[in-house]
Amino acid sequence: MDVRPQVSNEYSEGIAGVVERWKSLATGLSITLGRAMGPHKTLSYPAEKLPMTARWRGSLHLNGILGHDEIEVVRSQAPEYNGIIAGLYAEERLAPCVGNCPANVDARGQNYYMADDRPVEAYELVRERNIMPGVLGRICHHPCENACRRNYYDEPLAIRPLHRMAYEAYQENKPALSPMPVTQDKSVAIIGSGPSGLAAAFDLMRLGYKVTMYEKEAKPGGALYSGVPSYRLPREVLHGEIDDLVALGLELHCGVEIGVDVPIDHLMGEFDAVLIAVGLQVSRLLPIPGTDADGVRGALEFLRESNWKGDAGVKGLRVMVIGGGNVAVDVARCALRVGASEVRLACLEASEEMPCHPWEIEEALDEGVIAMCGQGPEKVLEQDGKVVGMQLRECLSVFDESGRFSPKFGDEYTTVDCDVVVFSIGQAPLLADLVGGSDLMLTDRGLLPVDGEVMTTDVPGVFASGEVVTGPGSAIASIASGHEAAISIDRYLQGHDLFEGRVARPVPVYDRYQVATVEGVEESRRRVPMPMARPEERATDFRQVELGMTHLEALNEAARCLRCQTGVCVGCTFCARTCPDYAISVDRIDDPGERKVTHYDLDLTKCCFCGLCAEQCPTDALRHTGQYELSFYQRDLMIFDRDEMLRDPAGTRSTGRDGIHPGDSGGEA
Amino acid sequence: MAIVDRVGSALEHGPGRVVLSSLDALFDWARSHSQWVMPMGTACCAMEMIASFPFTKFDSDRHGVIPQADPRHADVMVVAGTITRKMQPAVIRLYEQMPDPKWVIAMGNCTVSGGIFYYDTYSVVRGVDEFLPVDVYIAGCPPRPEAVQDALMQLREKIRQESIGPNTRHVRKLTLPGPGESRASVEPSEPGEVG
Amino acid sequence: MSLQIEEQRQTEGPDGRPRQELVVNVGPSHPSTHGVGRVVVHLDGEVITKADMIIGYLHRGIEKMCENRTYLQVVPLTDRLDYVGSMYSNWAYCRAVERLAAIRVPERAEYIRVIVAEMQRIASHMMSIGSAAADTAAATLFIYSFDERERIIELFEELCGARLTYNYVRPGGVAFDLPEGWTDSVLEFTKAHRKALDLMDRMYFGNVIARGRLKGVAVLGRDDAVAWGASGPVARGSGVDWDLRKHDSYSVYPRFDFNVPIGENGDAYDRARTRLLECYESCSIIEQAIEQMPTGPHKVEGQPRLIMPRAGDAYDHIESARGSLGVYIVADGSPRPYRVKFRSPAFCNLALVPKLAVGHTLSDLVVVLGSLDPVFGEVDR
Amino acid sequence: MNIDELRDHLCGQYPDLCPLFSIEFGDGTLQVECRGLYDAAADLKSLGFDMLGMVTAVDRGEHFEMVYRLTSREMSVGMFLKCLVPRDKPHTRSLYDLWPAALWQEREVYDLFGIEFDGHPDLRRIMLPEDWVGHPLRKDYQDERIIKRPDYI
Amino acid sequence: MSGFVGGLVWGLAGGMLIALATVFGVWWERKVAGRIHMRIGPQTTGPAGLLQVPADTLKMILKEDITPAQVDVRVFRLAPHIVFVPVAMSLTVIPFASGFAPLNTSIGMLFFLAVPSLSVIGMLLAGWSSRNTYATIGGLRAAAQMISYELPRTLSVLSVVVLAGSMRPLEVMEAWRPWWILANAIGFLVYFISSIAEVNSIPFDLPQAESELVAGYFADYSGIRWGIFMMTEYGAVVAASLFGAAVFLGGWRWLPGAFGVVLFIALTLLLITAIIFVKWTFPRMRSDQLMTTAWKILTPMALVQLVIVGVIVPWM
Repeated sequence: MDVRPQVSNEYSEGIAGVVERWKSLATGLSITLGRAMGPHKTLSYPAEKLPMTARWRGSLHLNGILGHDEIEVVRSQAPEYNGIIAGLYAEERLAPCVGNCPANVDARGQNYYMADDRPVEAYELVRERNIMPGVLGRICHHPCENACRRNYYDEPLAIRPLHRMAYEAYQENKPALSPMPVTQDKSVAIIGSGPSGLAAAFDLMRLGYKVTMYEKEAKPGGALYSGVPSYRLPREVLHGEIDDLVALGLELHCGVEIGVDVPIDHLMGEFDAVLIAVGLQVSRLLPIPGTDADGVRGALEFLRESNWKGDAGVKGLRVMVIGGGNVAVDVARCALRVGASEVRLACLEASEEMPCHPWEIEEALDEGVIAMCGQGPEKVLEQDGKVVGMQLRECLSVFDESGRFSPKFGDEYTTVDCDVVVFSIGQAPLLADLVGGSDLMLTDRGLLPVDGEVMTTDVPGVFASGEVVTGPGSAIASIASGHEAAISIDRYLQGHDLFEGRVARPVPVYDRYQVATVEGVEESRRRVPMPMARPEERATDFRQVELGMTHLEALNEAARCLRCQTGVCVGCTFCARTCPDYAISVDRIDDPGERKVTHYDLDLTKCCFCGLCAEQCPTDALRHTGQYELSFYQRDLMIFDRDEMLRDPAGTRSTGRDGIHPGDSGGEA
Repeated sequence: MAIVDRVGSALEHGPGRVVLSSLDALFDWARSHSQWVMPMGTACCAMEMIASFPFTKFDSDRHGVIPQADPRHADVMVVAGTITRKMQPAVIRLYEQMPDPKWVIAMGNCTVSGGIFYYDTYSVVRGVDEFLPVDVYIAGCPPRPEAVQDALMQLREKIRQESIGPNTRHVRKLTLPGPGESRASVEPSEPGEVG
Repeated sequence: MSLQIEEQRQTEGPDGRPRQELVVNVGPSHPSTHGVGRVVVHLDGEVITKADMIIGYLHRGIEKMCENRTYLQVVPLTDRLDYVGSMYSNWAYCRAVERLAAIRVPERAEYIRVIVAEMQRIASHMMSIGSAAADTAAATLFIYSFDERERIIELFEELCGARLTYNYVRPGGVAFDLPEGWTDSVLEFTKAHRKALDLMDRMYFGNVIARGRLKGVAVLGRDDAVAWGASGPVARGSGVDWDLRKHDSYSVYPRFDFNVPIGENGDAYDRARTRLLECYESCSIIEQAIEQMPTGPHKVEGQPRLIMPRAGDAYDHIESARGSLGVYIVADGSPRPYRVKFRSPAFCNLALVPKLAVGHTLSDLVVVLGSLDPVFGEVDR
Repeated sequence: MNIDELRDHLCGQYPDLCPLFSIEFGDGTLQVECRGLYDAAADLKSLGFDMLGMVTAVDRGEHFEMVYRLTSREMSVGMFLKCLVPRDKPHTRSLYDLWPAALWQEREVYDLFGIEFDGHPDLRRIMLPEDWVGHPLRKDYQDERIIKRPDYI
Repeated sequence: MSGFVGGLVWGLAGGMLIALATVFGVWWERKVAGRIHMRIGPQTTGPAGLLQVPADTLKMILKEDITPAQVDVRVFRLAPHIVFVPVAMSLTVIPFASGFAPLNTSIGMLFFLAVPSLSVIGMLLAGWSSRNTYATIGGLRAAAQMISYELPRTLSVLSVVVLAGSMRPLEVMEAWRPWWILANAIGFLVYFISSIAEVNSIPFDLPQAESELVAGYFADYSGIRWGIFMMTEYGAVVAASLFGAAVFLGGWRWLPGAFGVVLFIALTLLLITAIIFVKWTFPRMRSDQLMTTAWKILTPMALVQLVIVGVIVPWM
């Protein structure tokens, strides 16, 4: 029933008007009498106090402060790790960088140790999750930095270079490595020494299993050794870290090809569990005319030859690379280094939509690679069996509106003459001889049927992980699937059920911020730039491209970390910058080993309780309390210093320092 | 007031002290339980001050606090809201019109220190204590009505310590704890020492 | 004008004979000047012959302050402008910034803004009807209307954590999403509020003494209202059919159907009654908005920390409880506005006092002030 | 009179206005010299702009820019009227007799910017006390009482 | 008791009764007003706030008693007493119990109505002497209002006198009959409204208009001097209610002996509460409204009442 206004604006005339007038006096009295009879709605203040709503913006307090509280670091055995990460995410204490990394590397913990000049502990902490900090510090595509909250303020943390700095500092004062104790009677065989195999091996060794690894190549490392060129990943770093793993108790047999030298059934019988981590061996070619001509190469073979022998037989020739992914860019840059006279790269996507990482294609273009974007391969021109050119067709769009890969081609053709064509449009595993004779079955397309979540194949006791399961992806993604496989193997060997009580890795969603512009930002907040070798000089040989930071630069960079969601204030001063009344003044000591926020003064007389600071505080340290009784006798007590800010947030009174008892109301009720 | 002062100073010395303390107790009880407030509301704090005086939800009439628009009839002046340079003479004049004993409560950050209008303004007085003796400061922008009632009760504590004897104050020995130590411990005080 | 003014003045009356006028100073701190206005009134007996309105006692120079704050830091300042209705003060400023920086606000945020602004309009009208009634000594009506306002303040406290200065509407959306079950308590409120409005209507506006006090006082003609730039209930009380929500529609208002109450003879009674009838309309707008509110983000994704709009200027206005509240911002590309001007409806409405007060008695002066419903934070800026 | 007729009329009268003059979205601007302000305002009033919303000034460094916001009720559209006023001895014609709404707004502009309005009934300070020296909203206003907020964002 | 000593004793008793009435009246009004506003009213000082008003009075005694500089000192100091004494005197003629009225004069009814109008002079003097524009306006309004409301009040009481045939309150009470309530209904209504005007309660409180003249004629008084004005106001309320309950509602005539007096007190309390309800419900009248109600509404009603009493009743 919708109450409409019934009172008319004018009284009626004559006697009726007089009656209405006296009636209006009577209605007035009856309303007040009615209200007087009703219950009172008063809050008898000192005795009963209103509970504050969850969002009430009372006086501010700090949950913790650097130098007074410790930063929590996420360390645990593999099986419990996902549970801890999911718990942190549920309580909103998971930093965006840790959450966004496929392997949930505790980058926040690493920055904390690096800032305190404890690189060895930083290295060991990171190694627990990404096995080879030195390697990953050079080749990882750092999803952590994309999620870093500092993007919103100025520039993200240089987390990947800090992995590398931790590795270099670790090498200088490396502790003696002794094999981990074997506490379980069960043993595990791992086929393939790629990143996922090594990750599973490391986890299982920490759980006390006896791990034996077989690698068919002469040197371990899998795709890292064969696929990644040495100007991005020097060989001694890769093999150094794998040697550390061997020193930790990994039994490694190189040059043994399972399925050929040793049948897989033999392994299945001898070991309690077998993990197939062989990765992708063969590059796919396109079914277009002319691919059988001489001079058409696959990407992986080309990379293997250029990486191992330093010469892929293209000296002085013109090379055309087909494909837009990271592997294609590596092929192009290797081609330059092994003496190709001219290297072109053709990909379907437009220049800004290329699947490879933006900084990769930039470095390649600097070094002289010519990119031809939006061009699809049509056919290989050949003359008596030898490649002489390549016909490309203009590609309008790559994905249809629902996001599926269905390229639409225009009708404009361009022909490019070249001597060698390298196809880098996809890779496939080579499993035929590996599983020959065993009861492992392959699908019609030559793939292993694997349950993506628990990494089991159809044969009990045989697991698979890495790119053979997930398809072409990043090194850190393979490592993540290696961890999952280790968890499954551990559950299988302990006899637990694979699914029951298993926590999947949470895929966190964070507020998406626009990357801040950096002009006008003072120097101390900027990111330490990673020095690069000059393009023309680095294009000629396989020496390391990124030259690495100095030790002091690493410490400064680590000090920039905001320690998101730890509830410990690191003195990042963004609350002071956001405050409209300039009521907060913060300063901190940054020298390593003595990292402290020395002063944190909130001038309560200037604070306008608008909540802007607490909203954007990256570490959730600055929070509003439910305290609203803010009466003081002296004005200088109203400036809360560091200790006053760390007061207990409960109760309704902010401070009892001038004789007023917190919690009680002064006068008797 | 004059008669009371003469009685107070007469009783101060010698045996009269016991009478003085009991008289003080009575007078302080009367003054602290009947605080008639002169609402000096200018800006947003005035809205919360209205809410905290005799209104339905936060009823300060329960503590004997009535708003009196006329300065002559009020004891406590609650200054609420930004005091600008143009308003300052009016506030001073109203304060002088109030009969003794009078107290001042500075409600809200604008009156305590200019609050959000501390920087970049040319016409705001940064804190009422530049020209008024303030007894209780309330932080908040605006403070909750309960905070105003709490301040009035803190003022009660302060009034309890006053005496009609010119140089006697029943200052309770307040040991102010350092940060982190236990909160203030209050022992009963004897009259006589000057606060 | 300094505080000291002479008490009596010699002037000639209309027939030329010397006449002694009493000069009364309804000073900056007075229970019924709705804040810190001051009226120097020349009385012939009890009839006002000349009224000079002096304002500026709460002039804090907010427009000068805005020039040294970033666009986000100005939002808490707009709370302190019209402190009886800070929600729509935020909204007016945010609309101007969004027009300047070409920010597109998501649907849900627009609906939340409408709900919150309409609730704030009800709270502001309750304050203005109540304090105008308190000027004519009906303190009980002030307490009942303030109790209604308290219900809204509790809802806002649950929504954004503050009782009066919300800092809730931000450029690009709103600060937080609605808490659980908040909309149900709002619907309960609107039902109970209609009953309370009817009760107040019968108690005060029906009362013969109140009608005697309000009717025929401070009559403002239609074209005078337009010429003097009056807006909101003050203009609509005199029959000017101009409501920005309806006639210069913005945000999602075109999707709601509500009518705009118009007064007939433009006196204090019609203005106050228009405010009360507007509360009915606001209740129905809130109910329609809650019904049609979509789900989705409550603020625009990817908002930069420092908004840096292109150089240029933008003006946008909304229908606040006092009239058309406009904000004019000039930007120079830096994170701080170059100039911000708040077009305050209360300031323009208050300019009518010298014109309306002449010919009435002193006790009518407070009714005139009450019916124009000034809030001096917004008048003096 | 609807919006298009208004546009043609204005384009006809002020030739330099035409290329990008849009009125629909309420940001149409008519820039005139100081001398022609009063006539332009009178002309606009006759065209249907019966409400003067806002009168303000912007300190553009070497001169002040007077900004008037006019609203037409029957066309329900708003428009800017701007003119530049020199910085030394700034004065312009008051629009009080076209729209009485300008009375207090021009007093405020005089008070905070120091722009004189000829023909204004009682031009005195409205916001600041009588004895105030200087006009605060000017960019070059010096006042030792102002404490600047540190440049810290 | 000889005349002078008796007058002194009963005057003091009247003063003490007003003091007691104020203590109880203020507490009762703040409690009832609280209930009207859905709040509690005085609660923390003493049990249910009973000690609240003694605390207020004691505090007011201790307040500094300011005599402003520009004030005509002697008149300023005298005014509160001129206002207080008439009201105290008017209490002495009220018939409290059967056969007992402190001052049993033959013209008691006229005495009760005439003497309080003297306090108008006090208000005028207070307003004029404090040389403050608000106070002066307050004083002038008080004068205009009191005079114009004397007439309907007297006429309404006259109708009772006509019925009772005597001006001596005790005799009027003796002659009181239950059906008089019906006969004098209009008269009681006029008496009630005009006594609210005499007392300067809300619908008619132009002299001390809280929201216009801030505090009307006692704007410049502070401390106990202002307290006397407050006591006078509450004393007048009690006096009007006592007289109304006695003369119009029969007071102690309903029940014999002590119970009658208790019922009489209850009726007075009921009238006081009614005045409080009227005070907190209605807005304030403008001076021209005030005059029209007095001359155009109340006086004709009183005359109609006189006609009823004078003509119809004897005819019936």
